[in-house]
Amino acid sequence: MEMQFEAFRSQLEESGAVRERIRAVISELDNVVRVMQASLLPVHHATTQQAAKEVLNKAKSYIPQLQKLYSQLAEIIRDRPGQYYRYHDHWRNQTHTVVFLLSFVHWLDTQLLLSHSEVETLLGVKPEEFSIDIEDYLIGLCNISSELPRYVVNRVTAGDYECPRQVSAFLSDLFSAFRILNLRNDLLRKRFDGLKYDLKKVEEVLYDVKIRGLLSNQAAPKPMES
Amino acid sequence: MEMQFEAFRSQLEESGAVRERIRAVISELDNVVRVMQASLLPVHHATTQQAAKEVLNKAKSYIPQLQKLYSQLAEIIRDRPGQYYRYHDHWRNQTHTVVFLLSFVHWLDTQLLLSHSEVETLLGVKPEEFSIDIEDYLIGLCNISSELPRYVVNRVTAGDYECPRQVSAFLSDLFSAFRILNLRNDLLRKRFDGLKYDLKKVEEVLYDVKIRGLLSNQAAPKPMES
Amino acid sequence: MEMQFEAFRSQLEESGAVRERIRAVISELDNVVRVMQASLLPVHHATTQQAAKEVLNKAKSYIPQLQKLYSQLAEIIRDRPGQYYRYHDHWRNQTHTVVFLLSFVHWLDTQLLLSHSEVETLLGVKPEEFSIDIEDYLIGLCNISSELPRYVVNRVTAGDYECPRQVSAFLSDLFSAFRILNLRNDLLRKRFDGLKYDLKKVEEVLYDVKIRGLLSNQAAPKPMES
Amino acid sequence: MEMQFEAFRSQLEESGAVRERIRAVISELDNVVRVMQASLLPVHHATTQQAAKEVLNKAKSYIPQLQKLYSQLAEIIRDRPGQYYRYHDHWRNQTHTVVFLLSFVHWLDTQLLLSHSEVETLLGVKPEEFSIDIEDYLIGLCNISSELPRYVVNRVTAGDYECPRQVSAFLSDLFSAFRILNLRNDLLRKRFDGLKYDLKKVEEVLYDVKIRGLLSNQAAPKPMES
Amino acid sequence: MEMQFEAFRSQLEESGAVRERIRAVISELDNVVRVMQASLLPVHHATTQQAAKEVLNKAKSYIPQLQKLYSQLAEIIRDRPGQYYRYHDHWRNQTHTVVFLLSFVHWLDTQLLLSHSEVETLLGVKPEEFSIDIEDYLIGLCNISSELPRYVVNRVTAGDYECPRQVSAFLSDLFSAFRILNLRNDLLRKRFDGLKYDLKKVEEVLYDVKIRGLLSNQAAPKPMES
Amino acid sequence: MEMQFEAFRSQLEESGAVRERIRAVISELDNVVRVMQASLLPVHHATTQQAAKEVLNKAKSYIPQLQKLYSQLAEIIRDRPGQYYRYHDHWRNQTHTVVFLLSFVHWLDTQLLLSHSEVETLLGVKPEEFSIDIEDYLIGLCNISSELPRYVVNRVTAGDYECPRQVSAFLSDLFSAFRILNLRNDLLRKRFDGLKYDLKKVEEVLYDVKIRGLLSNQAAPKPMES
Amino acid sequence: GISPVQTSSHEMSPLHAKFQEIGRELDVMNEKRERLVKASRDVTIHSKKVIFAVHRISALNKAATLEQAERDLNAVRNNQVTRLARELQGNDYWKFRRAFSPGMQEFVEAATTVEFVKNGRLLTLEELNRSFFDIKDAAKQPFEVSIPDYILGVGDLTGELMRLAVSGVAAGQPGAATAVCIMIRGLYEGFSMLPALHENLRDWRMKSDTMLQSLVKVETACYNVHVRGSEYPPEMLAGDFEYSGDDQS
Amino acid sequence: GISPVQTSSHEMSPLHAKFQEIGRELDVMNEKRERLVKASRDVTIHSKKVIFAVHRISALNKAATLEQAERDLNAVRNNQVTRLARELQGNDYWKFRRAFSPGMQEFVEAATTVEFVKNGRLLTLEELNRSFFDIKDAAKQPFEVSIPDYILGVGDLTGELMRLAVSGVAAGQPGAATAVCIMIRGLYEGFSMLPALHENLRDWRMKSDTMLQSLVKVETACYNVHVRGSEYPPEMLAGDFEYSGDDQS
Ligand SMILES: [Mn+2]
Ligand SMILES: [Mn+2]
Repeated sequence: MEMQFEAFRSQLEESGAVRERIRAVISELDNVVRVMQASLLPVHHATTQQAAKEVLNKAKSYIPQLQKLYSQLAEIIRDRPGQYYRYHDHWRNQTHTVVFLLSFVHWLDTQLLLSHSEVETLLGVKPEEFSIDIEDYLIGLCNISSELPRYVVNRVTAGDYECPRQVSAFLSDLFSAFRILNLRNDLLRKRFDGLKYDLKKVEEVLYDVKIRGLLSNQAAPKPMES
Repeated sequence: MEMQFEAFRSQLEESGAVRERIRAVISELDNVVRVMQASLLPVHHATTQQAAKEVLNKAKSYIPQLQKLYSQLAEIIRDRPGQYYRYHDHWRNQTHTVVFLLSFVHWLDTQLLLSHSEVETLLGVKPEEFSIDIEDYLIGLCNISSELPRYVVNRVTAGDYECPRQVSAFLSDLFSAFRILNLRNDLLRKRFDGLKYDLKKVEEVLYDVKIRGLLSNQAAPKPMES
Repeated sequence: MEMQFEAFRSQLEESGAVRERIRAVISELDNVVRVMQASLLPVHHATTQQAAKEVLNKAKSYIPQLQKLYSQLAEIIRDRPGQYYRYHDHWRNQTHTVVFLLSFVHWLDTQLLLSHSEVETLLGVKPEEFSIDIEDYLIGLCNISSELPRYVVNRVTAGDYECPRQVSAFLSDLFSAFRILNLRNDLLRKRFDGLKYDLKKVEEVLYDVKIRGLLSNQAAPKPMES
Repeated sequence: MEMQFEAFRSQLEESGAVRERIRAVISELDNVVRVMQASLLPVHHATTQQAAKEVLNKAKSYIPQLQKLYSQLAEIIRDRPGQYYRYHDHWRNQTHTVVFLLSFVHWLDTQLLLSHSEVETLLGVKPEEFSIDIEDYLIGLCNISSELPRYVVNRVTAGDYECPRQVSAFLSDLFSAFRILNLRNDLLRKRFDGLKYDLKKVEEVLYDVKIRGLLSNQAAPKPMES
Repeated sequence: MEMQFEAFRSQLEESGAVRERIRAVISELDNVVRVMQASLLPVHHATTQQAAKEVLNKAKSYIPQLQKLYSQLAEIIRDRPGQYYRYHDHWRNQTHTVVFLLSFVHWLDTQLLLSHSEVETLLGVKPEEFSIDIEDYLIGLCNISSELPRYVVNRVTAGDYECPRQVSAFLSDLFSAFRILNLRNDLLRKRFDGLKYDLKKVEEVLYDVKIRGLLSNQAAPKPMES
Repeated sequence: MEMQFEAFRSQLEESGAVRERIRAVISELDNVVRVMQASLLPVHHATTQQAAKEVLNKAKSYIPQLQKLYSQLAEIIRDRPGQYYRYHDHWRNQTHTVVFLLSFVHWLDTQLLLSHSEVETLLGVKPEEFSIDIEDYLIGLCNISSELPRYVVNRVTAGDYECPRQVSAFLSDLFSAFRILNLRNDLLRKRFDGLKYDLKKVEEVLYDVKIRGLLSNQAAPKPMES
Repeated sequence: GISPVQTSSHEMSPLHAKFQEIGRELDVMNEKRERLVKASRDVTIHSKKVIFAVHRISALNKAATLEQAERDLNAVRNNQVTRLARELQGNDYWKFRRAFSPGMQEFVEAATTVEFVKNGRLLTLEELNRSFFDIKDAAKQPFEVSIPDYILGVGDLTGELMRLAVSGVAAGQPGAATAVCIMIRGLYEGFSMLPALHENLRDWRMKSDTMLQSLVKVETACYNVHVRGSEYPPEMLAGDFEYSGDDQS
Repeated sequence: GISPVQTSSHEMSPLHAKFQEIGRELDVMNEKRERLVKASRDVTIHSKKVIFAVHRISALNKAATLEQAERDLNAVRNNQVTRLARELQGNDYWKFRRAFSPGMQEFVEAATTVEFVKNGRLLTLEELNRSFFDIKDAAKQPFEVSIPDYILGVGDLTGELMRLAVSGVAAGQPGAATAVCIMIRGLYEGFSMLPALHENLRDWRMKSDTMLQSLVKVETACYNVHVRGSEYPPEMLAGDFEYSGDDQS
């Protein structure tokens, strides 16, 4: 009995040590994510395209740090094939925010959705080694959705009346795309249910702008920096 | 965007289908475990060794069904290397009870602890394909511990005064063995805390028997069927 | 005693099997409902009556599938007279959405409320066999109410200034009808409380339109496709 | 053994007596805080600057009572150097509200944030004797944030269309300032999460006022009594 | 505002760092305590005085490690006068077990209660720097009480019929001593309520031994190793 | 409206003050009860009738203090006719222990049950002014029951072999008296369930004593001091 | 009922005689409690119906509906509340309060709702208790609603007021919200002054929170009406367009 | 009752007419639910009294007490249960089950307790339902106890059995525990075979746990009797000493 438990002890301690290492990485990741998010906040009140661009550049400057930390996670997992999901809970929450930040920045830049593989590329992880779980990616997208109503409200307050049309089109597309998925009754589904309210809110802003004749007639939405 | 989500849909549906298949297996496993457990209950009041043996044989007769169901689980996971822990939650609870049943039966037969690898052998799973998680194995052992006080009480009532000595020795060993482990603050630790009370309870029965001079002086515990 | 428990076991397992069969139907129903709802979404942004009609037709094309699934539910219950409410919880949520979809489509077509018996007719269920619970029907109606403000906002954005008057008349009528009911402090009352806010929102849109002189003077509301 | 326990008894009774004295102070503090808070409520619907001023003056008239009670707390702790945090839990909740009240009143007066040391000055406590814990101060600030959306809504209803701009600027600054902090996963972090929603709500009011052309063009926010 | 929050940040980070350092010490302390407790377990089944002595010596051999860790805690607190109770929660639980282990070992050695100041001496902490909170000491004593019934039962089973008398006298004294204290309605009181049941259990064992004439007539209890 | 709330405030504050006064009395009562209970403890180990008598006298010497405190409670309630049960929760627990102490002392003196009205007489309360709630009285009696097994065990250990017969007769009578009552599923029923176990324990001791021929043949139980 | 059975054939011991008596006392008490629970449930049901009837009021049926509501309230008073009161005397009121308090709270809610809709004011506890003039308890003493029950009932009143305000605005009576807003504000400010209700601590906290939520909802409704109305100066609205138009009848 | 009031002076719209009808339907339903809750509470109270009477049984009054208990049970059947049954028909049984299930469970507990004390066996569901022979529901169909209610009632029975065993042992009838022990074991082993009750998942889990606890308590009582009795060979006990002595009457 003792010998067997001796073996268990070393195995449990090994997995305890892995958790400890992951926790250390996540704690640093938490810091970077926090600071990156703080750096992106002023985009809500940027009054000129120049100012907005600077905010975006500042936010993007943290990407190398994210890459470094994700490569550390990947390295920890690399030696334990098949245990990605054993430790997955440790980095889930942070990954949601990372996906949110990267794809929000990307959307502000290009009005386009950052794809799953682009996220992995940006983070410098190789899918065969350490992939970003699809549900984490999708939850990250829901986070953009919940940021956009506030963004639209602030943009219109600042006098940018075209913004609601662009955002409404984007969210409407995203919403239809999500509708394709057959979601389980879990966190992702709950977050997706929120998406509907975000879209509704944005449509109301578009309505406010339209009914007051503030909307120009040019139909084609254009990216901000064009 | 649509193409990407089309791909997500098929991936989510695939993993949904995996869950559905696992759930079906688990639902059957649940039935087998329940009936097997019910079949083992009369061991508490079997009055003759013959009767006890029959109860054990009845319980053992369910093992092939367990094997079949675990091999189905193994098969589902085999095609998805590295995803054992993604779906682990689905079979955790049942596995605790399965480990309990197998090792309780084994202990009743031999007064010996069923080892982790023996559990895997009995269930017909190959560790490289579908291993039994060590913590699940350990929780299963805690379940024996919580069954033993009741067993000892009933055996003594039936006039078997040697039983408390055997059980006390076994539990005491098991308790010391667990003490070696550095347990996290989780379910296993909580279950282990119960072990101490079980041991105490069994020691009290041993005490009751000893103080009343009911205990023979031969120190060596012998398996029930000897 | 054992015989009795054996009998209970087989009866409870039978009722477990019934649940399993219902769950399978509901899982399919869930899919149909999801796809039907997705197909109806574009009605918010349909720019021509033709387009709207096509959307409605697409949505209606799922009704036969609903009928098939409800007839499966009815068949399961038919063999268990009086046990409708034993299993009711399984189809409650989906039925709310089904009632919502059917009556929203109906309203878009005719500007009229789909009655309880019309719902049953559309689903092809015979009330004496498998009726739609009256509270489920009412909750389904509240769901239309919560969809209409968004619809009105989008229609006005798209330039349809008559829509608010029609919707306001409809919701106002529905609201005063609901006021006839003595509701308990339950889900339905909570949903009914929401109806007030929906009506208020629609009236605000109507006001916006009126005050800007966008409303034609023809008082009679007309169905969309008239 | 007895002598030792005799000593313990007197120590435990001493600390029990300290708790009793603190509790008596806190019970009085509770009353003052409650009445002060109630006296400040009418600021939400004061129709004239004069009325608002009177409300503020009424609220400020309780400050001497606060000073008296805090000086009693300080006195109790003064004789027990190093035991501030032993009894800290007793006055935590009340201090949150006190900080809220003082800084809300200050903001209404000056549109400026009451600093940590100003709180201590207002309460008449000397930091080296009895300081206000920083986290308590910060939680108090979060309480202002949750009061402001209601305030803005009421001010706009009363026709004050400049208020949302001032409040939005203030909250936005406060939000960015909080973002600098690395908060633990505790009460303060939870309260801070609420701040975001308050800011969003205020921005929506600002938007409502802006889009309807109710906002004057003069950008500089001015304190209420100017 | 920013400057103030910059200051807060550094203060919060400093206190966060302190917590991190304490946590690291506690994690090691946890290990030592666990191993020390495991080493003491065999005292329940030691059959000779020699064996018991060896167990005690083994247990005592961990004391230097405890000293080292407590001196680390003391050092962390030394630079922050007055903040002992701010971080007290971090080491409370471990200290309860440490007090239990030290005083149980001491009682086994001498049948005497280890006093509060002896605990501090054994741990090498200076009361003016880092004292052991009295309530923590008392909770540790309650832990001995809850270990003693099991000890007595096992000793009697092993044929030591004098033990119950000694333990009963000790617990009875301890119980009366606790009765002197005026306990608040908290953890300590709850633990003390358990003491009564422990005493009762021990008295029952004494009764069992007495009524069966197993108790010698020599009244004076003697320490184990005499 | 304001006037009414002002009136409520003063009335509620008045009732808060009543609670404060009651709490102060109860806090003193708690002390007396604690000390009285401590003074009664040695009865378990009193070796001579003289010693036991002294213990009882010591315990009884606290009765005047109880009277004083209950008369204070009565006085507080006297001015609030009909509001006994508004404040009842404050003295419930203490009253249970008081009833226990008084009736245990009485039983030790006379081997008789102290009646409900005798409790009231001893406490000097007039039922029409301040009666002891009947359920509180009954719970107090259950408390004696749970003390008696310990008492019997200790008495027999001390060589008093008549005690079990007396206690068994008393408890048996009490038990059959309680069986007359129709109890709700509440605290009292739970306590009554415990009474059975106490009686069982006492009967076991009686059996132990009988079987060893330790019991004299004189059947009539006699009070201790006879 | 089932009478207690003796446990032995002996003549009854004094202890048993005493417990027989106690047993009868407990039985009487529990039966009383049960009757109070039932009476309270009845009060609740009928009071709720009155509240719903008030929600059905429109400009056209107001007088008739209110009259009917008052008749219905009177019926509750004369039947269920009177039945309840007759169970109580002396210490019973507070002893059994938990059994009948829910019903009394609901009655307070109903009575104050009717009064607000009728006269736009808060029915005071004193007035309410005056309306119980004819109701006596078992000792022929006047039966009264306690302050905690009144306060908790009034706490629920704010929820009903909020509903009235929202449906008023929805039905095109923007003024409805203003009156309710002033009332709820007054109630909330009154509540804020009160110390916590010891008798119902949990309810108290919950209701204080709900009250603030209701107030914020009504204030938001007022805000919406105001902001919407501010967009164009009132003179623009005069003439051919009238807010709260007639196109919904 | 309070009749719904129309909201406008117009002739009633078809929508309103339909909702009037729905409103009546909901009112009827809620009133029925309320009557069922009350009937269920009455069944509970009277069943509890029967259980308590059984606990008062002694050797001397056994026959009389059991007869009385059966009469009382019959009275519950003929009055409260019959009243309850008359409210139900068709889908109602499962629709309103939550309203009356507590009472039926308590009745099962009482009936099975009486049967065990009388005949030492488990009253089966079939027998129980046969005893409802005269009770018909509103559609003149036989009224029956459902399997879940029976099972949950029997779950509570184990608690009462445990009490009987412990007081039996306490009153010097060590055999009592053995009979109860065998019974509870049978029940527990029977329960172990059953799948979880979907209708009452939480109750089911709680009752399974309580059952095991009761079983362990009774087994421990048997163990104590046995260990105590084993200390001396039975021949030593014969003659002048008789366990379960007579000194407690
Ligand atoms: Mn209400
Ligand atoms: Mn029961």
